[in-house]
Amino acid sequence: MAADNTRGIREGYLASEPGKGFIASWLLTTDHKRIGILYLFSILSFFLVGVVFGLLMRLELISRGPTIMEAHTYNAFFTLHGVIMLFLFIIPVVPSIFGNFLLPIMIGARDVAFPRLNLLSWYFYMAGALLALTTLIIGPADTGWTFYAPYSLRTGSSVSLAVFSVFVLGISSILTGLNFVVTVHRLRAPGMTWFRLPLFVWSLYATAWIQIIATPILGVNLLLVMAERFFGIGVFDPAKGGDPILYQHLFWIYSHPAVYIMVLPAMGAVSEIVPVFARRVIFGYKAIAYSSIGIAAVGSLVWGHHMFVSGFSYTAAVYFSLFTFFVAIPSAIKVYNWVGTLYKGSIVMDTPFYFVLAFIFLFSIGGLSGLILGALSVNVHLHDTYFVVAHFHYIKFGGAGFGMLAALHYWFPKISGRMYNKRVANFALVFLFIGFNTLYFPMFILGYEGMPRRYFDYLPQYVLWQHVSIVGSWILGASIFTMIGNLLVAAFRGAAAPMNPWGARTLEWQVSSPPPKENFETIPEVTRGPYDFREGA
Amino acid sequence: MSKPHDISHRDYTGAKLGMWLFLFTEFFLFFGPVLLYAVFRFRYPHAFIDASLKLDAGVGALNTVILLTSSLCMALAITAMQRGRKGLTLFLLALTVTLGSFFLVNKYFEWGAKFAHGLYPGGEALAGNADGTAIFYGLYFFTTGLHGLHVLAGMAIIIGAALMVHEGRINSTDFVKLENTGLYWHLVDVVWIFLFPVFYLVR
Amino acid sequence: MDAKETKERIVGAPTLFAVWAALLGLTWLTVDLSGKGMAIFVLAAPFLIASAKAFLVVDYFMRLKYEPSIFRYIFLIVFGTIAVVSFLVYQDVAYRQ
Amino acid sequence: MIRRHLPGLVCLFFSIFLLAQPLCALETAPGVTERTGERVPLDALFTDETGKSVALGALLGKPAILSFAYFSCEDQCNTVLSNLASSLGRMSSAPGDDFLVLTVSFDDEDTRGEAAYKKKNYMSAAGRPMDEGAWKFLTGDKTSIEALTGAIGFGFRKTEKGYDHPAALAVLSADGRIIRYVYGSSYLPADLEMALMEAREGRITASIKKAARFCFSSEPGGRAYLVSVLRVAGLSTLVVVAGLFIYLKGFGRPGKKDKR
Repeated sequence: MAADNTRGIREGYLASEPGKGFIASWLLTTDHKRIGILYLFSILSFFLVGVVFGLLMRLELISRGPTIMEAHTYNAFFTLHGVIMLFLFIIPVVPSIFGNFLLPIMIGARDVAFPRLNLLSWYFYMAGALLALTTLIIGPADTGWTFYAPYSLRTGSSVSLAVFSVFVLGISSILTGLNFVVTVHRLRAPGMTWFRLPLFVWSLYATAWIQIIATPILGVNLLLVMAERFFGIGVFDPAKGGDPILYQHLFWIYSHPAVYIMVLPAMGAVSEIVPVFARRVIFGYKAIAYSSIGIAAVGSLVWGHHMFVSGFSYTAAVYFSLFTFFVAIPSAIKVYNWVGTLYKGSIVMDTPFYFVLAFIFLFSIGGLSGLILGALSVNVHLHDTYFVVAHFHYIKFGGAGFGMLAALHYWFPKISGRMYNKRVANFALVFLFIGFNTLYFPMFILGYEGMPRRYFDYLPQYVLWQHVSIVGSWILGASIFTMIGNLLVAAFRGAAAPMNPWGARTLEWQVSSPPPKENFETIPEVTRGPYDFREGA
Repeated sequence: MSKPHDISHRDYTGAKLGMWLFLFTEFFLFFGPVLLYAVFRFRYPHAFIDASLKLDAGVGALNTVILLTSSLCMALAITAMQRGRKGLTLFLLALTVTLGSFFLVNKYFEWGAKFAHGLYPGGEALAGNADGTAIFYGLYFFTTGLHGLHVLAGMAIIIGAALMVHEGRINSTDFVKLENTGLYWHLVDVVWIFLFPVFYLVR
Repeated sequence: MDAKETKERIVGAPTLFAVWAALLGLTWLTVDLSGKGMAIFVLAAPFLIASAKAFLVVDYFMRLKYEPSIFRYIFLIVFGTIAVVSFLVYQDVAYRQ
Repeated sequence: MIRRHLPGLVCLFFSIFLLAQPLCALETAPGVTERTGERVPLDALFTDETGKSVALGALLGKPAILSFAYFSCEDQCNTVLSNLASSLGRMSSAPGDDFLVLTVSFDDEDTRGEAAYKKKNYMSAAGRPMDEGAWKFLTGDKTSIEALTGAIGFGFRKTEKGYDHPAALAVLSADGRIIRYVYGSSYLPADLEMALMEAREGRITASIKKAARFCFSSEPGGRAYLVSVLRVAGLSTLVVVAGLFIYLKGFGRPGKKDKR
């Protein structure tokens, strides 16, 4: 292949597009790589805003009683922390940044199927994000991120605007998913058969399907809430014979699969990194590929287990328990296949791989605590305690968040054309890991002792673990800022990265770093699988 | 720079696949209220039947015929475009839009009659009602309103497509935009095909 | 590959008119039948007729009949999902009473 | 033309959402309309389980947890009361000494006899010694019930089979102001403890809004079946996980096959 690392960074896609100014060449671009960068910067900015909200919420608990904010401010903060972290960060992060940047290159295409639609979905994302932040200024919603009826119908705060912003974000998500499905179906390079697709592409493909199928249901549900607030159509209002539990159905039909929208792409990135650093073909390629589809399919049918406590029929609960049991199988398959790959691989230790190890460790704790929650919460009151908070932070931050950070450190040299300082990155990871566990592990203990979640105050007996957790939040915050600072410095001043620093075999590493404008001089002919590490392959 | 796998504007199948996927998200959008309708009809059978009897099935049937005919015009317009008959295409598109506006005018009078009787969410005839009648009308207005917005959007898109036909940007060799416009309009029709029995006929 | 696909099949006007006539006939039938017959029939008949009409529109007006088979599979996925989701919600609603 | 005005139109469209406020604020709906900071009617008369008629103001004097129920309720009210009882049993501050618990029936046909029966049951369910005065079960006539439920913002509605009503507690200060609400049908002792602490300090705070929890009179009782299904599913998952682990460890040896 003609591309090599002597092609400077200035000649790649990062150079200004001819005939456009600097700003226009970014804001009006249809290049999937540039759109990926737009997402990278916007999503990481919102992530930092969410982190700051989280740190402030922790800081409030440094002493008992109102310290830096009142109860209703705290309520508004956790709603915003939830909305930002879920809808602005963890749902779009991997598909929108890495999916946009890498999916076309990985399948050997010059761009996604609908480049202009792709730019439009970034604009929808930004519009939704700014609307969500506007609610902060005009009086934040205090319903929590679930907007449960009937509170969300009656409360005077800016629920309509918050709901509308989530609706707009949903449109963005649908358009991205639609684009990816068509791209994978239509634009694979010659020889790129379905079973030669990198596993990351498989996971994005499965995710895209969930986005297409589940998001419209959330959309119409939010439209119904707005219609309810403006016109009082009555479907969720018990005063008019409506049923608020139906809101929960429609909400969780989307929001449970959304958990898989968050986790699947991160798992895909991990499936990409593991074989590269184990230097062997991934164990059970087809099993992982099918398990992505399996998670997407079965995961769409288990929404009911969020509603066991809200007074719904137990006949339905039996079905949902059954499906919940089934969905554990494909997830377990993935973990065992990663471990199977590492087993007897010749492992190369390097920064992205450390992130993957942290991911597997934290995600396992998250999963196990979920089982504990299911099996024990009947006897011990764990519902609505800090235990739940710890559990979903281990799943979402420890799982999806660390998966995303692994992806960021793995593909950074390809995206920017420069290499970051690995020592600083490793150092930040170690402290992130320590800070994470110091922050969230005490929450398991607090939850077990009965500390209710979502409250700005606590009883004297919880002081110790609250303080440990707050110290953890400072370590976590400092290491996140160090990590992102390290990458920012590298993006502008780092040493030029070689074409293929990790020795990977997928297509994106066969083009220069950063990739040229249309990805490939000639569309490659694919003749082997994505994880073929045999010599001379 | 035209290579086999270039991002081709001629990937008709890709463009239509994208459009179909979009249409499916629209199906899901309407699936929500129809699901709620099914649930509440199960819960309040008598109120729903009584409320449904107050709707004029004749007007609903007339609107069905109007939309079906406009769909026919749209399909004929694509056939005409494929055969290169630009004038006929424009005429058929104009007819489609006109029929669409007839549908809306009809709907306007139908809604107006309900408003006159206080049968709307928050209206005096439904105030304090909790036996399911208010829900029926709530769903009726929500769903037909959402559908009406789609009719409006569809008409705007058809007018846009007609302008492109006029300018020659849609022509007998490159007409996938017209096909996708047609797909959207037919979706509006298919949704109505289901809404009509749901609200007017299941008694 | 592209050259072949752009040669789209033209659906002739007589076919479209025939489909239209069938649709009008079915509309007449469904209005005429409404409210008649047994309870189960009152529920089932309009939906069966509506499905038949929808398939006519989808197959001929929207030309699904002439598209690659992938389109049909996607169609099945969507309606399968709708069926399963309805079933599960029904499991809650029906047994709550 | 349109393109030039598009930003303006978009802003106009969004401004609708800023201006619009919910139109429906129905007071009689089953649900809680929060009236935090307001005072309950201290002169409202109720009958306690011994048959004595007392004004609400005379009963208070300490912070209080107020719960509503109707005594012929077969399912959810019992869940609410037995969960409340079990939380009372696990709290570190003592009911009676540090605070009071008031359960008011919102069905004006309930009698003091039923109240006494309920009281006996739930006092023993708490599993800790409490004085007679610690937990009062009150009945009253329509006017006092409506005065109290109206002041709390507790909306309920009579149906053919009973009542539809929300599941929530209100925590009152010693002088009868509403401190905050605790939603749901099960309560964390720490949550009640904190609300009472705020009541002692007279600090009015915001309630935690949780999933809507309603008691519809038509609900079937008993969820024991569901609980066992959940447990079986959880245990089988654990067994399968353990089994897979053992399988991989013992027989997997995946490296040998694929690596040539």
